[in-house]
Amino acid sequence: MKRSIIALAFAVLLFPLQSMGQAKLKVGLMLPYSGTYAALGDAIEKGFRLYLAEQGGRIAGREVEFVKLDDESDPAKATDNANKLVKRDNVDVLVGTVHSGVAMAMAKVAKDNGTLLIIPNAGAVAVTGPMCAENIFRSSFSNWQPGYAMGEVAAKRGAKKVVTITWKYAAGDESVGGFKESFEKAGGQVVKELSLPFPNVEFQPLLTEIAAIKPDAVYTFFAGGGAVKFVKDYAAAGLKDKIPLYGAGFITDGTLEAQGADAQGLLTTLHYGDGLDVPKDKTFRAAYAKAYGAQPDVYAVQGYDAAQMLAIGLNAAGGDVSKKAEIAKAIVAAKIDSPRGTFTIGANHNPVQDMYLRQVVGKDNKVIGVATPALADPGRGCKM
Amino acid sequence: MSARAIRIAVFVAAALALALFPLVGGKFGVDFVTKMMVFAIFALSLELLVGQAGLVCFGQAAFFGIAAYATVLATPRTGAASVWWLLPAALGASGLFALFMGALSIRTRGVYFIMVTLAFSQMAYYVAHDTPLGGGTDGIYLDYTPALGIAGTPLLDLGKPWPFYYFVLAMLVAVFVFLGAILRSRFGHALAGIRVNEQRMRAAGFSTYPYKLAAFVLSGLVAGLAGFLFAVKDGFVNPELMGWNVSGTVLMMIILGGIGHLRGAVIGAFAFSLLEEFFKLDSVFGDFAKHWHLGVGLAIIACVAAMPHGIAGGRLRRATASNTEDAEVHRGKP
Amino acid sequence: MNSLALRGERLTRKWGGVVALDGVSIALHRGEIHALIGTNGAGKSTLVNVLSGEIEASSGSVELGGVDVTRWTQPRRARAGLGRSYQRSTIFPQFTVRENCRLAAQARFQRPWRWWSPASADEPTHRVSRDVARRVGLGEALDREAGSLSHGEKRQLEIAMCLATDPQVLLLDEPLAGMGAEESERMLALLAGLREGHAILLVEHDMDAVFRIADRITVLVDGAVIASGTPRAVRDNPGVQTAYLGGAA
Amino acid sequence: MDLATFLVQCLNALQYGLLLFLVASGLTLIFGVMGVINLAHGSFYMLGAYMAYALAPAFANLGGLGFFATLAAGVVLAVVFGYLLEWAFFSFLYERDHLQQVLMTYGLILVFEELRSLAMGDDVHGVAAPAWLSGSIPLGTLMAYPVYRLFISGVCVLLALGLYAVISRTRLGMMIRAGASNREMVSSLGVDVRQLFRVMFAAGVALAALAGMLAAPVSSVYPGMGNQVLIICFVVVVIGGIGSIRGALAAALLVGAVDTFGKVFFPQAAGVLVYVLMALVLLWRPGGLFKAT
Repeated sequence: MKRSIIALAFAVLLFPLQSMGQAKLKVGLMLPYSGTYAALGDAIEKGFRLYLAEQGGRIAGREVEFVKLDDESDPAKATDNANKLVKRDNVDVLVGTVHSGVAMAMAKVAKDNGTLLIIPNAGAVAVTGPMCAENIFRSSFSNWQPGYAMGEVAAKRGAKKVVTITWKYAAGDESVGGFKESFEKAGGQVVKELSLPFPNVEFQPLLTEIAAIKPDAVYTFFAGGGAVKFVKDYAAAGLKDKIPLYGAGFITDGTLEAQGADAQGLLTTLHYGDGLDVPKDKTFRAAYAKAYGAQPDVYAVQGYDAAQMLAIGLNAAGGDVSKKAEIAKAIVAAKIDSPRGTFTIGANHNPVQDMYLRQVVGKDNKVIGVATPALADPGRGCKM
Repeated sequence: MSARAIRIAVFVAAALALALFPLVGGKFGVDFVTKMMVFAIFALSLELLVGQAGLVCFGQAAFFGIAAYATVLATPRTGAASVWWLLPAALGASGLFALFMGALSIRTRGVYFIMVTLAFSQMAYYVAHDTPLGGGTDGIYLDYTPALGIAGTPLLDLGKPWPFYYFVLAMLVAVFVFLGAILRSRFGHALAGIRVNEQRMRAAGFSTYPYKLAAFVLSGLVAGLAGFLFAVKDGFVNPELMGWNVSGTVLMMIILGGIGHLRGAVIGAFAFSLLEEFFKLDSVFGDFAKHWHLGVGLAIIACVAAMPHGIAGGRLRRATASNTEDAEVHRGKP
Repeated sequence: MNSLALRGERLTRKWGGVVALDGVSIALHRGEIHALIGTNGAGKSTLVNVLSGEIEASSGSVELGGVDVTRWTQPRRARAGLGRSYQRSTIFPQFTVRENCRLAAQARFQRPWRWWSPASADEPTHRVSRDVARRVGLGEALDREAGSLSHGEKRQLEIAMCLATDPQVLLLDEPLAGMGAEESERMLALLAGLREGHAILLVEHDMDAVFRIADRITVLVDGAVIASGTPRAVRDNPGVQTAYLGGAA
Repeated sequence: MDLATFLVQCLNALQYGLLLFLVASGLTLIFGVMGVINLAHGSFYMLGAYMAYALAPAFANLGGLGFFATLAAGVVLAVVFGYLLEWAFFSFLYERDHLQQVLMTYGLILVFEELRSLAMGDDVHGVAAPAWLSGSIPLGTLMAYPVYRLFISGVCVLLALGLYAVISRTRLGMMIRAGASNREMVSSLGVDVRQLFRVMFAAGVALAALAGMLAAPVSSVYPGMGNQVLIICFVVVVIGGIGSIRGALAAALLVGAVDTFGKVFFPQAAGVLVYVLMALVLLWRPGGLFKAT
């Protein structure tokens, strides 16, 4: 027993050390490869690798080596996992992840160790707010952004009284917060904020409540399985054609196949969509389809842009990850040529980007306009 | 050498090995062993309940998480808190919850007890999960590492890996010795009696409920210590710390190490962490490493199936025999 | 001096629709062995369980040393001097004989909060365990593991553990069950020696033994007392003869 | 809240409670009769939902009957699966202590989740309700109640009545009742206990899977869906009393009501209310509302 434990200890602690010693650029991909978000992690990695392939497998002249780690979307293990990449595998860059709680833990580790971190999805406001740091970047969005954009849209479309509904969790609260901020600034009123525990999906009582309140519109933030069910329940409760449903883009992203007819015509806001008139998007989609035999989604774009941001920063620093100030300066100064359209990185290291208004048509989230151009997250509490 | 002398020698050798490890362990190694030691303390708390008192608690994560949250929430926004009052505060929180949870769940037995403890820990989970107090689902940061000092003079900087490592090691040794003393004391013997045959203990005149409740609260306190250390180590807490897979994991640890003695909990905590890492090694399992849960699951099933008399031997079975006492009264002689 | 130690009054216990005990009254006196006999299923064990507080009576009352203890829990009754043994051996097999006795004795001097002092260093409980082990004839076996004892020795240990709690009343559930002739003799001698200073309720199947040792006998049939009195009176009771002893007596 | 809204909320509570009952009844039977704590029960619910998703295309050409064909095929598969599972993994667990049962079934959860991931992927899938059930009944100007939810409630009520009839009227039911209060007694009745257990277990799996299949169109199918149901079903079983079908029904309806109205009136505390209810019941009656004695 004891001997086998010691053998295991050697295997676990020493195995990964074998591949050390070259000047390769080590990129630690800490993404969900199992569980609910596995598909998202997969898309992010594919996007990242696509950009790398376009660059001939090198960033700033250095060959790239990946160290992959499944974060299981489990925040309880997140600090350990991030530490493993930083301290055991000595990665030069951390890339990850999808789950906000895990990303929060990663940000803490990155901040403590000074490791460069690029977040390719998780929208936790705190990461580019109070937790912001010179070496922490995001290639996706903050939860606040799509909500804020939709608040303006809802007000413009004449809604006065709105009910919001979301899971009682940080991402939902932040999204609703963004919506409320712009909507009430434009003179509207959020008459009731409904919520239910994450990831509970028994929406029926809340839908009954909505029907009783009779608001002008409903704003919602759900994702994944909850998004599918909410849209279906909303239609089944007979509300779809009577009270417009507005949502942050995730309610119809990657879920349209499951939602079917019930999602048709829904309006959502996000920084990406289908039918964008952006040349870069067309080449990106073609390349992605050729490489992987599937259409890319917003997560693939975020992975792709994470790689781009890394390249911009490292090129400016001559491939030296320790020159954090130069990396940050270059990334903040850059105009990033993304499939979502050109965007920049704000002072708090969150993208400043156009938020698109999209409508569900068939199996597409068709872009029908820009809801808010060049929207920047306020980065409240960020001191850099 | 007597068996007792050998046990003490092994204990001292293990503690020494752990004390010397940072010299060779490297940054990650120190981190990893720190984590395993925290979990060893956590596993010891459950061993006290499951192995010594015969109470199969499936909600141990609640104490761990509550203390971790209390550590973060009690730290002032403006600066570091002193360990001298932060640790008691964290332990107080987990101990109080253990008192509440134990008072209710010890009224039940067997399968019921397992389910009730699980449900109560889920309740704690949902409180952290659904209220903005602790940052909701995203969790919350510990902004300042607690300060350990005497009369204003700092003793150890717990924010640095090495000092923290030794702090955790000292705690582990202290808990081990403390629990060892408890088990040898009259209280420990009474617990053992209750585990083996509660009915007989009642017939002898032991009110078993307060004994079990005391064990439950004590276990909650020790788990709380582990939670406090975890919060300080990571500087970040999240509701998932109270999730039921954390309870399941720690249960797995003590079983892997062997139930019925304290060293089993420590060995199990180390072995389980290593095993988990092993199943995740890309270099061994390649692409299949991402389905490492399957490996763990099959290992567990094989483990149960391969040991017909139970990993715990007959001890726990007898512990639950008293649960069917009522039924036997029916059956025996109506 | 009033020698009444334990009294059960009109005790009834129902399981759903089944009446296990039907208004049973019984009185145990110090210095007497009171045997309880009856066929299987007559309610003997239920009566012992109700008296000791292990199960609640549906109705009726229990008095211990003149105090109404009907609402008391079993541990409380035990601490007040009501000891019992079980039909099946309920010793702690991994413990030594000494530990078994010590654990029972500990019920008297609990003080569980003294966590720093090892149980093995506790003098009062040690003294008690040595005494009771010697008294039941296990003085030589103090450090043997209880699981390794012979059947008869286990039953003796069972009695020793009862004694360790310093009871005034002993409820003994079939202490002779499964014993060989020689072992039975030893146990009967032991029980006879315990008569002094204790009130003993002896549930037993072995009729020869019962009629030899008992001062008083109560006969249960279908949960009710059909006869109670001296061995002679019970033996001569026609109801008992037909219901229980058959033509044998 | 006006009366109409209140009534609709009651309907919501009823429907949710009935669905919970379906899952919890299997769980309580397996607990009560076989004395096995089965953490993997939620996995059977998930299995059912995924079967509804995977089998539907096979019966699509049957039109309106296709839905029932899917249900029937799913139940048959679930019974076979449960029977084999009992034989392979559970038959030797009865003699083991609870700790080992917890372990084994915890291991099974991990295995089931990974197998699901390997076989079906990690995507969220929707399952269409049959066309003739997919409408809504308009109530007042804005409200409408989905027909499919009424259908679920109807099926659950029928099943509950069926279960009640089986348990109170048949020989099998008598054995189940006897087993729940006293396991050893059943074997003394001259029953082949192994066979009884195997049938019971298969029935429990089928009930959970059926619940999963029925729920699939309203809940969609997604990874980890089983574990969520499992814990709430534990609460139901604890409140109702282990082994009691009546208790499971009462407790499920109670939990459904507390959850539904909790969400509306105390959204901040909705997640905790059910557990508070459990704590209160435990205080009052440690053995649950309908302790099987």
